[in-house]
Amino acid sequence: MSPARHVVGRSVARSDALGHVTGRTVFTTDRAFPGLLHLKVVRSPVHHARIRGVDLSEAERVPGFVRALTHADVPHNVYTILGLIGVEPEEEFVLAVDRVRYKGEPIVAIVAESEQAALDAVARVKLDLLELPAVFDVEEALKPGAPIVTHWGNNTFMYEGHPCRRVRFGDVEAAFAQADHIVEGRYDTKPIEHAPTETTAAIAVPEANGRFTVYTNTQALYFSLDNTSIILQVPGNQLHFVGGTVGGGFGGKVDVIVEPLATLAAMKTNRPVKYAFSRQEEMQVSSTRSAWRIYMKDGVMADGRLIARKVTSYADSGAYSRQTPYALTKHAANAAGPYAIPNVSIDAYCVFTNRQPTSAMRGFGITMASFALEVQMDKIAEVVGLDPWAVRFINAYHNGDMKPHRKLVEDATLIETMQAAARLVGHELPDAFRTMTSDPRPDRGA
Amino acid sequence: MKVSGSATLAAPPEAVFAAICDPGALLEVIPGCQEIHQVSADEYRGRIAIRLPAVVGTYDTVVRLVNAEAPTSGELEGHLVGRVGTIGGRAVFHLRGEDGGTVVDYSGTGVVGGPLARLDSRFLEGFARSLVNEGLARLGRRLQPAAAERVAVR
Amino acid sequence: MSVREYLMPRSVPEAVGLLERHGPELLVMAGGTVAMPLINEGISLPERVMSLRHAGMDRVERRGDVLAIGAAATLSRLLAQDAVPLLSEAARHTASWSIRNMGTVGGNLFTPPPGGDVAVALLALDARVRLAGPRGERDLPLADFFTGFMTTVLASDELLVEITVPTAARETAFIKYGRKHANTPAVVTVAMALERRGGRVGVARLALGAAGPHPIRATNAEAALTGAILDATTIGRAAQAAAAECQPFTDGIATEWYRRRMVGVFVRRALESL
Amino acid sequence: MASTIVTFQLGEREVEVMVKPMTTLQAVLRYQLGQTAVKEGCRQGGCGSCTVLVDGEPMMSCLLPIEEVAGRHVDTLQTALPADAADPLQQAFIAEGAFQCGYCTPGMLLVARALLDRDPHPTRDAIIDALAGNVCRCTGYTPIVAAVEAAARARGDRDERGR
Repeated sequence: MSPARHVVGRSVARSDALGHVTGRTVFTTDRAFPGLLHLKVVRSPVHHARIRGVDLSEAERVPGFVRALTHADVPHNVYTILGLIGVEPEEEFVLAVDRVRYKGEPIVAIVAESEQAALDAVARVKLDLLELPAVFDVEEALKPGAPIVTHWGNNTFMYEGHPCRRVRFGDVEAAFAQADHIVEGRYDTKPIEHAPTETTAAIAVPEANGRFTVYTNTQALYFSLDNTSIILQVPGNQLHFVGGTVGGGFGGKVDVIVEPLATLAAMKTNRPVKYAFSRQEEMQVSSTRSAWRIYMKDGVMADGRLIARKVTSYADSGAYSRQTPYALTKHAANAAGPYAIPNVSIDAYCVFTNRQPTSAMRGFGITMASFALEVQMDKIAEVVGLDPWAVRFINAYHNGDMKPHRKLVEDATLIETMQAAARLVGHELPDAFRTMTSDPRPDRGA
Repeated sequence: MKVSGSATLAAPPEAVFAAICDPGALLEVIPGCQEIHQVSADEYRGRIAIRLPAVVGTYDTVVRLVNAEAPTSGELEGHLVGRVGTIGGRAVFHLRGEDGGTVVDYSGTGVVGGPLARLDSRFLEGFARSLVNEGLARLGRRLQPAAAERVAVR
Repeated sequence: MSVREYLMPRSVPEAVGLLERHGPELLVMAGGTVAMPLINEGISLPERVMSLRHAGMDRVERRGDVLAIGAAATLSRLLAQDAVPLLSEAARHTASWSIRNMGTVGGNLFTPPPGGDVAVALLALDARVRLAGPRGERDLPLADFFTGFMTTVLASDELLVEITVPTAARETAFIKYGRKHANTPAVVTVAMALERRGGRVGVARLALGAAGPHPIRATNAEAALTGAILDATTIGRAAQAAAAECQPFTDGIATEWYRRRMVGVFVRRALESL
Repeated sequence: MASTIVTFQLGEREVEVMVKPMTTLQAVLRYQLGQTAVKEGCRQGGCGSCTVLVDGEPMMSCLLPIEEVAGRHVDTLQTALPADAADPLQQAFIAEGAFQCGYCTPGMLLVARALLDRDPHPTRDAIIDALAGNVCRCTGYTPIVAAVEAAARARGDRDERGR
């Protein structure tokens, strides 16, 4: 290896550092185009309503108004984010048809000569809405008689015919009967907005060769291209997506919300079109991390061994799926934690409510499980009267263990990580834990 | 949008009820009311100027008194249309005499449309409650000028 | 309709005249820290906007035994003055450097809770406000200025032009408790000004922010202090009274329950700091 | 609707712009004068990414109608600090890794510059107070504060050498 490649242990300036400290880094909306049009969206002012009418007549008279886009203008009017990874059903409309399911859901897009003209026209669109009862709590949404958010008749995502993602391993009820202690907990978390400093934005530019160049700050360039291609029903080779520096994403810029409409507007007007979220849109309309409610019940022996764990989790997907059904699958695979528990039962529900849709954010599905299960570990330590470190070493999984969702543990590092952490914080570990390794357990040899 | 509250006015229920049905009185007691006229037995049209901090506008207003049970209760149905949005709603009020005065209990719900709907609902509800309370305080002063300080608004 | 006209009157009478001419649809703006965000978002859609920055109302000066603060004086100017230390302290804990360079003292009186920290300090200092309109001027105590949440006694054709504060020295304390170190809405704000005579509290002023529909005086707590010796018992009684009489609310910053308890805690700490 | 003409000083040069009434300084700088170092994080005065210096004082350009800067001196990152990043402040930001996405960096640098111009050796608390109006979602602020401290030290060293 050449000396120039030796970077481990050294500070290396980022490749984009010079641009950042001189203001020369080009972000999506820093680009200027002659004749640029601005797109703004008319959004639902209520959480749940039937759309009885949309009156554009006054908006059309605003000086600078160019055109409006409604659901009828969108060739394939459904987001296909999950479809791209083979998950059905597709249910979120690009522009609402006859119903809105969350406050802020897009109904009409307005394209105008200036941003102010677009805002003025948006203010003049008259909506005739019949407000419907709304539901905002995951368990309320599952009760009989709750307002139904989805088009398929209940408020959960269906996993192969089941209303939840399930894991069954051993026999939890039998194990609870044998356990010395039962430790239970309920854990609630709130939605979290990624709040990137740069808001979500795209500029679509028609080119002379009939293609469209789309400048976007998406975190998932080809995801965005594929989605746009399907929604607009144009071959992917007509779209040239240009990404680059993203002004903060954290998972919040993978949802493909602005590119399809910006590109459609550019196609309809044959002019460059910019669709950038305002800060309010970024906070209230872009996806957040889901709110979660997690119930855990653990069966524990007096020596600290966890022999059973039952988890019932509800993730609030908001009004639409986006990537949250996938979060529940990840959650179900991780809710037992990095611990070897012989009996596990997990029911993980992806629940629809009339809240802002939720989606990806840094370890979504797993971080909330970790929060709940690590608090459980501390509670267990308290109940059995052991050091919290001890409870974790005693239950830590080893290579060769079988995880509840039937994957063999292959690269366990929990024990070694805890040993390193103990050294860093100056915590003395007993010899048994200090010398423990993640190697396969001798009693579980081939 | 939901607003409810209660106020005590220093006048008997009959006088309070009559004032609520009197356009002249309403012009004086609705904060920001620029004009109001009666178009039928139970319908009023007018113009109200609202100055929220930084959000200004005048609203063409239609108010109907429905289910009136003088002098104990009534229901107001209203619609305001302005440049920065629309507000449509209903409010129920109950009057009961107490120590020569009147206790007014009110509760209303409204649907806000247009740009105004993008304001935090806490601001709109708080502001609406302020306006109703101020209006009732003014009504109290109008009905019983000498006892203005007895008006207690909760 | 986009903004047609941005008016920049050069004097108070000119500003009053413009307001009278254009009526209640004229958006009056001082530092722009409240109005501009709403205009940028397309929530406020004014046709005409009047700036108060050039109308000769931006000075902070001593006038006899009062500090006269122009309604359009920036919060940075308030921070820089030293005639009334409590006001510098309040300004220091309001917003951020850039916003203090723009936001005004007058504008702060129109900022709804949990904003409006300077107004809380002004209330504790027995400030008065001067209003100008086509019928002339009037001067009233700040305590009588607020009528409700985002409502004041200001008539639709009047402008707030000046705030005056006595410069007489009092024992003062200001605590803003927020979720962040700086630039944050208040969980609660406490401002107080006391005078002690012969070991007993003579005059007590205790104002609270984010504890009512507008900055409020905790008059029961003031009564508990007046005439008493400022010992642990008195302090406890005043803190309890303030917590009982305040009218806090729930928002994204804190719950009503939490705010009420924090009023008690911070009134106690403010009194203990004297 | 009549346009309005405003003249002001941008860095070293005098500029004249013709825009609709009440266009923000931010929009004028970004879309007419090529000052894209002025960012657009919130347009509510809440993030500080659009910070400019007006007569040396930091302000949020998203909250300033263009009419308000007539005859005044405006600096952006592009006019206030060198394009080759030779300023110790820029060097300190690079050395400390005081950014990830970079969107807040122009605002942070301008506030830091205004602070160091007033107070060449600020305390850590003074630095935190000065930067409190500027939001960063990536770094957790620690390296930014460290960079300003380092820049102040570097400046001090230079002052020493100059004597």
